[in-house]
Amino acid sequence: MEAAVSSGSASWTVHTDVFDGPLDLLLYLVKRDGVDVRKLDVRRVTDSYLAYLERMRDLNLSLAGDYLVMAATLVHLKSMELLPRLPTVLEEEEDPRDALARQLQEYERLRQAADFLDEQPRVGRDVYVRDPAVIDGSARIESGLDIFALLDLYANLLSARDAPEPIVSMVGDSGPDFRSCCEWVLRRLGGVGGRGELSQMLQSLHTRAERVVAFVAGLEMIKQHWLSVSQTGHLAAIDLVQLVDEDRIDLNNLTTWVEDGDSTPEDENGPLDD
Amino acid sequence: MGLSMTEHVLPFPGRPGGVAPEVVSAIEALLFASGEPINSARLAQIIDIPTEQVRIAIALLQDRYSEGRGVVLGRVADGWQLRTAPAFSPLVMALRGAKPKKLPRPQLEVLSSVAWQQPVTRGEVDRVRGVDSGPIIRKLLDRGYLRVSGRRDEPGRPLEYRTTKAFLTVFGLPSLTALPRLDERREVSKSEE
Amino acid sequence: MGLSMTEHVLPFPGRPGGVAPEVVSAIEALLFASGEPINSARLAQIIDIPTEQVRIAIALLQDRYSEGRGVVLGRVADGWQLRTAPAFSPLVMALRGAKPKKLPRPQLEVLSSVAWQQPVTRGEVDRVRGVDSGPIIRKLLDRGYLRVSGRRDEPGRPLEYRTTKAFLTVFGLPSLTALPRLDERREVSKSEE
Repeated sequence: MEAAVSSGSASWTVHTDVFDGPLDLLLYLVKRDGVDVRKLDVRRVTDSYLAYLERMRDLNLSLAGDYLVMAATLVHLKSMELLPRLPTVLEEEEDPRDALARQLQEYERLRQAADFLDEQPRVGRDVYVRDPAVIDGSARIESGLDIFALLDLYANLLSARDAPEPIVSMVGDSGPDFRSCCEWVLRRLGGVGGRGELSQMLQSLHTRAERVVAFVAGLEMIKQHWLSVSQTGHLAAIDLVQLVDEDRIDLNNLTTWVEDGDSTPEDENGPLDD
Repeated sequence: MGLSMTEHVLPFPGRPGGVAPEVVSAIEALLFASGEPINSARLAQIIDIPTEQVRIAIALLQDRYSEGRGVVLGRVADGWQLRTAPAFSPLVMALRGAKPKKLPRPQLEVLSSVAWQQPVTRGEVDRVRGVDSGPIIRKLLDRGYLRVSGRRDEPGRPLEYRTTKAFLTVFGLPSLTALPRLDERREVSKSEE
Repeated sequence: MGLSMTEHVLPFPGRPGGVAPEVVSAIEALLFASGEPINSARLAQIIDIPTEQVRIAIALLQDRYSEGRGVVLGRVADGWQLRTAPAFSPLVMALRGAKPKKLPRPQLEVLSSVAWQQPVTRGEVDRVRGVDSGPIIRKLLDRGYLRVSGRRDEPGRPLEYRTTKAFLTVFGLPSLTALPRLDERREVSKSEE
């Protein structure tokens, strides 16, 4: 965002996204005013800083809290300069102005470091390597794995575990059967070309048993090439697409998993229909 | 393409049959970065030179990338492509084959529940995942990411599993204490563009 | 690598400092096919030759892929990598119809802060930058430029971060010791990758 403001004799162009935080702004003001970073002129820089914030406010630009904290610090330092030095201040204690000056110097060095990195010939910007896919993003899958991605996965497992179990459990109920789960998946996809995201589909089921059997049903139908499966990235959503018309799908042909060999017809639109 | 030019003609781009060395290098860079075959017309268009110049430069590059070299310039599908010489394909395959493969999601799931809960029994992993994890635990034992660490003192005395050093290596962790905690996940992923 | 060898020594592999031309070509093929940096030890292992031979061959290849060429052989991330010469990046981008990959300034700052001070905690990065760096650290972890390297032995045991091999590769740095010393900054900790 950029805004040009005219105020009195001075004309300003404010690049609000140029500043990466209060230290960045402060460094800019110190340099603009030609002040030595090591001998910070607190009064001058405080006035400049507050004036700048004022202008930002006039432009209705929202400021992150960090900027206001820095403003408070600066005002505090300025007030210390205006007051006579209190005798209770210990000699050994570092002058807070020096501490701020030191912080600014350190930040300036960080910017030097960032400049150095930015000047290096960078893959994808200045130089190209063969098969660039290996470098960015997927590099970790090849040469090492992302522990935070693994943690996300674990957290998802934990939250899925909270899925409510059915309140009513009938005696002799053998749980969801495979065939009706296949049919449920097909209904959700809704014909050739129909799409669905696997985990979303499974989450709409009420019990874990249903989710598991429906999941396996999906896998089996992928194996039969009735559905296609795609994933845009490592741990990304898994999309199912129905490839074959329902007329050409013969669920009786599925032998996997159907251990007892019979499906219960009255279940076809039964417990899985939400 | 019967040009039998040698590189000493390079400094005389004005001379018929000559071409500036930068043009040759530009084409080399483009063919290297592309991976796919590029035809002469396209090269001429990108570098903004006459197609005739591209033809001369290609002839020079063919001399450079020829018999006996590890990389050769070949005519493929109406274009030009840099490829590894066929003689070295067994070596290239050895290099590729050594790359660690991507772990399938079920294995990642089991690995995650062992990593954060260890020591853990198969029953506990099954409960978290909601499916039988036996075969996957076996795969992870084979891959060397899990190990049996003992038996749980409960009915049936089930085996307990822990992650191995190989697990730490592949995730780039110095030790198990470096595993991020669930609250740290929230800390770092507080999303804000 | 101060070898000033020319290719006419190639046919005499028996001679000290000599190397069979097939070895040079094999390394060329492997570097071309890999895309990623490969170190000398790995090359020696795949081709099954002494590392010394690899060093000689690399020196010859460096002569071949040098100044003025479209493709150069660079020392990157403790290994060797073929990459296009920077002069031709506008042409490569035109070919791919791609824009240069951006790395926003905040990400560069956080990356610098980690690169020069590693291992570093989030708190330390926050303090130097004066703003919350959590979301940016997460982005850099996602991009594969940073990794968790352990925990600091202090209250709360915060995670420590280091840069990765991908960081060195993308910035074309031979190693962390190639980072220049910034005036008055405390010494760059020696890395044991």
